Amino acid sequence: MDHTPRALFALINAGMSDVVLKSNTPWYCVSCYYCTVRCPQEVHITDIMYTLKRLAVQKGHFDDTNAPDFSKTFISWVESYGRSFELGLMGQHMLMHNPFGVFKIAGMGIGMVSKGRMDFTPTRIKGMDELKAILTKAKELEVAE
Amino acid sequence: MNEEARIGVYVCHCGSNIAGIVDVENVAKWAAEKLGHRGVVIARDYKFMCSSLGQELIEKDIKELGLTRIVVAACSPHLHEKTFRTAAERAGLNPYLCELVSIREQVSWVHTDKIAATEKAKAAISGGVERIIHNVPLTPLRVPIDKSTLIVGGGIAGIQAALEIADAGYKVYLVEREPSVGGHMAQFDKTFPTLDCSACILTPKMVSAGTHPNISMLSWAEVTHVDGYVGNFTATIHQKPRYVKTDLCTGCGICQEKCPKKVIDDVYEAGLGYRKAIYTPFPQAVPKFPVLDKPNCTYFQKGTCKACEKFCPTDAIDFTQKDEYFDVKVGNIILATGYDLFDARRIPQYGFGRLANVFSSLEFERLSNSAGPTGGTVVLRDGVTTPKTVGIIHCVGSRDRNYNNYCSSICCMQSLKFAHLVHERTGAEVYEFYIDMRTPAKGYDEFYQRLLEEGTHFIRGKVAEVTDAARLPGEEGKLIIQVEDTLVGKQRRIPVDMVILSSGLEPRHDAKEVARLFGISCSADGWYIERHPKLDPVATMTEGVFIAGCVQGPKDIPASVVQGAAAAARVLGRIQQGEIALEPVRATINADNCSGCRICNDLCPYSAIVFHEDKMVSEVNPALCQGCGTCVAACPAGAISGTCFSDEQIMAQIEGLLLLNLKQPEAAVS
Amino acid sequence: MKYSYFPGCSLERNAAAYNISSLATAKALGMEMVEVEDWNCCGATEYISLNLLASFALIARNLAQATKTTGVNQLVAPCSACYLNLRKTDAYMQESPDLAKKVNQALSAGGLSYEGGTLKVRHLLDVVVNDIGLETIASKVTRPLKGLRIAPYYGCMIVRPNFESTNGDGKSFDNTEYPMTLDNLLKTLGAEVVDFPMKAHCCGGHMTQISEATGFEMIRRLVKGASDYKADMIVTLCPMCQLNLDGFQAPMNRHFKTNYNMPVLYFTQMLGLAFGMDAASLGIGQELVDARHALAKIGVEVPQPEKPAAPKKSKKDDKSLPMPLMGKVEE
Amino acid sequence: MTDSELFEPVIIGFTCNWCSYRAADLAGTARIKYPPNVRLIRLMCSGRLDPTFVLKALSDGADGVMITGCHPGDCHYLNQNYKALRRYRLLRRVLTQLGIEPERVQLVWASAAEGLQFAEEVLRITEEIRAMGPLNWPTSQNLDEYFDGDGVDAPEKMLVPEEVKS
Repeated sequence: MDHTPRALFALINAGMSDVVLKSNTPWYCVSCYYCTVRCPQEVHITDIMYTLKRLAVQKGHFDDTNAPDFSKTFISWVESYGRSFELGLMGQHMLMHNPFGVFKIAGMGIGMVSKGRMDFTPTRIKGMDELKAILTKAKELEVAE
Repeated sequence: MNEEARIGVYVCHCGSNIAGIVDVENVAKWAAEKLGHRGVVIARDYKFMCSSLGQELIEKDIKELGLTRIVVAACSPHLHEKTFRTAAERAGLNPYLCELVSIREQVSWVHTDKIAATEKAKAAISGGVERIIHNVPLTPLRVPIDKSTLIVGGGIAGIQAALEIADAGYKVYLVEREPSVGGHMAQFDKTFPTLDCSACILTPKMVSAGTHPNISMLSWAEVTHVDGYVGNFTATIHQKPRYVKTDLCTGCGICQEKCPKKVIDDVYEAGLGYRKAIYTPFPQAVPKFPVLDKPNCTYFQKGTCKACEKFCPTDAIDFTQKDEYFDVKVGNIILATGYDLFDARRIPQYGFGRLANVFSSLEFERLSNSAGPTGGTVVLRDGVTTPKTVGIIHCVGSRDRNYNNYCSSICCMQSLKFAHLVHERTGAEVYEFYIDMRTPAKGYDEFYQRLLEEGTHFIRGKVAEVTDAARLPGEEGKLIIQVEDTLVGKQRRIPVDMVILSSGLEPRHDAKEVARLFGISCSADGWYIERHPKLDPVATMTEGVFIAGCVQGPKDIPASVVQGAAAAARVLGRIQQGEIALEPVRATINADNCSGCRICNDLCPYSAIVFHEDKMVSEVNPALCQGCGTCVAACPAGAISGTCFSDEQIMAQIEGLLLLNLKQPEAAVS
Repeated sequence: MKYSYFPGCSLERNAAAYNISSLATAKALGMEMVEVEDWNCCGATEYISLNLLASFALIARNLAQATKTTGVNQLVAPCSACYLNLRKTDAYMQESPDLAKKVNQALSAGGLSYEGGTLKVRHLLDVVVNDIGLETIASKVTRPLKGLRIAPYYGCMIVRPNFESTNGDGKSFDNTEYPMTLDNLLKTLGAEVVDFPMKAHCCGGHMTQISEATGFEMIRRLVKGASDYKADMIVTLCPMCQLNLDGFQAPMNRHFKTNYNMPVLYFTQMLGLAFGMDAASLGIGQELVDARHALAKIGVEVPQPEKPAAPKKSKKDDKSLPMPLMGKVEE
Repeated sequence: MTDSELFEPVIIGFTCNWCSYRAADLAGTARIKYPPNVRLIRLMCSGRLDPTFVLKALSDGADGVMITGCHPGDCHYLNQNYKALRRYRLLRRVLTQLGIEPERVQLVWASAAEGLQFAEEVLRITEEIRAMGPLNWPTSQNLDEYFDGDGVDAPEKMLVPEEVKS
């Protein structure tokens, strides 16, 4: 983690937005929301981290593509099937970023498959066309902002 | 309408406070032009109306132009109504023929649109002019001041106030709900920054208060009801039964020794020590008489025991004592009821109540007190182990919108004191976790520097949590303080043996009910509101009720003493005057119009309205009437009128505010 | 009682055991679960990382589907991430009319609409403990979990954050720092419950995929914590937590060269066992860390291992100071 | 812009000397902003409020009335605000019978510490009354005589319903 959230906000106040958007800090956020409930000033820190991630992707400002790519891969499965697909997600992401990691967790993968906890085919929802229309419309509205 | 009314209108700039938003010159010009037919003969604007030059301007106009009514458009009447009424009086005008119209608090400070603000100021002045036409000359009511004073709360602020007044020769009733006076200060061992012994400086004051011929010390007692008004309060006092005859008890302490029932003392010992079911909270207690704690007494609960009675050498134990209620008559009241400590269990991540070696600040005060449960030895909760590392966490429950948003003001210095005591008594490494270090008083920052030199570690950052879950080597068996060191910009984990939480101060849990009892208000945080935050910090909006010490807001011992003395000075001033002028806001009944329906009789909360059976009319007793006006609004015959707030005045003000009487009548006819 | 049921993607596959045990125990407790028709993924923490409005629209489609297809206003999610996302979208739509307007513009492209506050989004644990009640649950226990030491693990998203919507909908149903609902439930089932200080800490979420070292470290802390507290097993209520702590326990062990063996089961599986149900019918056996040894303790007449008796202190020698009095905490 | 956005309502506010008037003072000291549409009258207590004051204000051109007092249980005169509450309820019924939306008259509790809340309530009530539009109270006075064009400044124009102005 490059900066603590407090340092990140100080950088924002200091106008150093480039440093902020290049920081890997938001990508290390696991959305546990501890900061949000503990902040003595009631700052919605988790939501701000999401915002910083979106801005960084928009501006192409991040050094390590690992985390953004994971989100992108996840989203592409959701946008094609309406549901997430763990095996596809993990396989695709690992091949891209950590091909040797596959061996590290191969045992786990086999275990998951043999216990019936992983499948080779994704499920597609029935209302896929409607979902696509909804998401397209939402993205249009977001750009319009 | 009063035909002779010659009205002067004065519009204040208040520097740029009003003039920055309201076009005051335009307003004055407008008033002279448009309200001339309503009796306005002069309208002026001036930089600072409240200055002596501004006041002289009004006085001169009254004399030279023969003004009979004055309307000043300036700040809130709560600030300067008195100033201008006094000025009017100096010029020979009855003060109640002068009214203040607020165009600062209600206009310039709350609006941003200059045109709208200027128009609203005009409406307000028009309302004031219409209203003042109906004002009548009044004389303030003069009431004698009872020379006795009631002081509620026997902590250091209350004791100081009591001694000041009693030394000046006047009677004081000092009511304390615990068995002894002394308050929180009696729990401390050392006081910052000089580290003088708390008991050594407090005890003489407690003894003086306890033996003073002018002080009636009513401990183990509470005020349950207050009637009356400034100069003439009647307070009902509930004396809880001690089950000890104070005329016979010598305070020898044998009963405490023989009592078989041990109870955790969650008041004086902050839950860290024990007392007996019959007890004086501490050896220097004043008064010296013990109190029998009925819910914990074996005799009261099971019917047998009476060990105290058996062993009492003077037969002072009396199991038959009952609650007593009696009234005292006083002229003034000082509330010095103090604070409660923030309950750190509300922040579960700090582990208080769950992790044994997390202590509250009051617990540590007792732990370090030579008269405390360990004789002043600083040890862990097991009672024997000396800590090698201690973490002190600042701002627990303070400066945090999830709990209390305010700074509790004493915790930085208190924490520094703790660090010094820990270091002195155990040689342990001490870590202070602070957000900002606040040491703004005489000798305070020097104390901070002394602690820096003593080798205390200061870590700037709000502690995330205290846990006993070890993550790294060296953490096993320790309490780990997880914190972001904001000066380093990194997360740190500091393993310690003991954690002290510097909990903030909170209003008493029953502060709201007490405020209601005495007719005063609490701020949003729950502290009592002073009449003016800078210039009148010990008076309240209720005449005759003063506040001192932490009840007004968090403060340390020197500041509490200052307020106790200040409140006493205010009361003594009142007593010296002998009588006080009260605003003549009263209701009166016109007997000719009264139909005798008696609707008003039951509406009055002060029973100020009496019904004369012989004449079948009601009458208001002006000494009891407080001027709320509820009866005026209720009278179906319109027989009741209220001075200062008559129907005519209010109806006219409504017309004025709605700008109904702007044009000359002859113009309207044409 | 009838509830609208949102299983979520995890419960379809990797957490199928959670799904079948949830449905089985719900049935035993007299809860009728009506599954939301044709629900879609809630987007987890990923969708909102790249798209703001679309992520709310994605989630709101589920809220709209639930309203349309189940006719019940209590929407229950067993997955903490789904629960948080559904709850957050509902709360934000109530709080911000502007967001509600835009989300509905998007929904209308799919012929749907949703008004914030229509549904009450609940977590399965909340419903089981607070609607059904511990008394009813206790009355159904036929195989008390006696002798089993359990570390209750809540994770993050079931209690945090604490939204402030106008009707108080967003308010967390338990303390955000030190929740007790699962502790109390497991105690009711007869288990010995560890006062687990890390119970609401994070399992790392997707970190195993993004930064292996970080992800494994977060898993290690929790497994080590439960092990240090001598727990026989961890019981959780979130499929992500279960996947991380159970599925990734072996890779984590390899990474740190440790040898932890801490079974991780769902609270619904423990409920089912306590109700006397068959282990297989609750999906037990699908976990990767073997739970058989721990489960052998239940229902078998094995006396609890005696704790080494503390040397008896006479009252006189006891110098210990009392703990703070535990009265009611004034919030 | 719609009519309701153009319309600037005039609201008369009755305040209690001990709580809400001080809340207004506090809003001022704290520089909290609120719309300039409300004009305040100070009473000693909400119990002093004669319902005819409200009718007078409405008949004289106010579009709404805001009655404020101490919170229940906090009355400076022990319990007179409860009497105000009772009168307020009765008054709302009378208004309904007169064909006036009872929402034009609102009762709000505000303690001396609630400057922010006071400002928020003024904003809320102003917007609600703005949405209701002008109150066209049949007036006994011939308004044309008072507002016949010249010499009348902005505030008066602001007050007069559109049809009277034209």
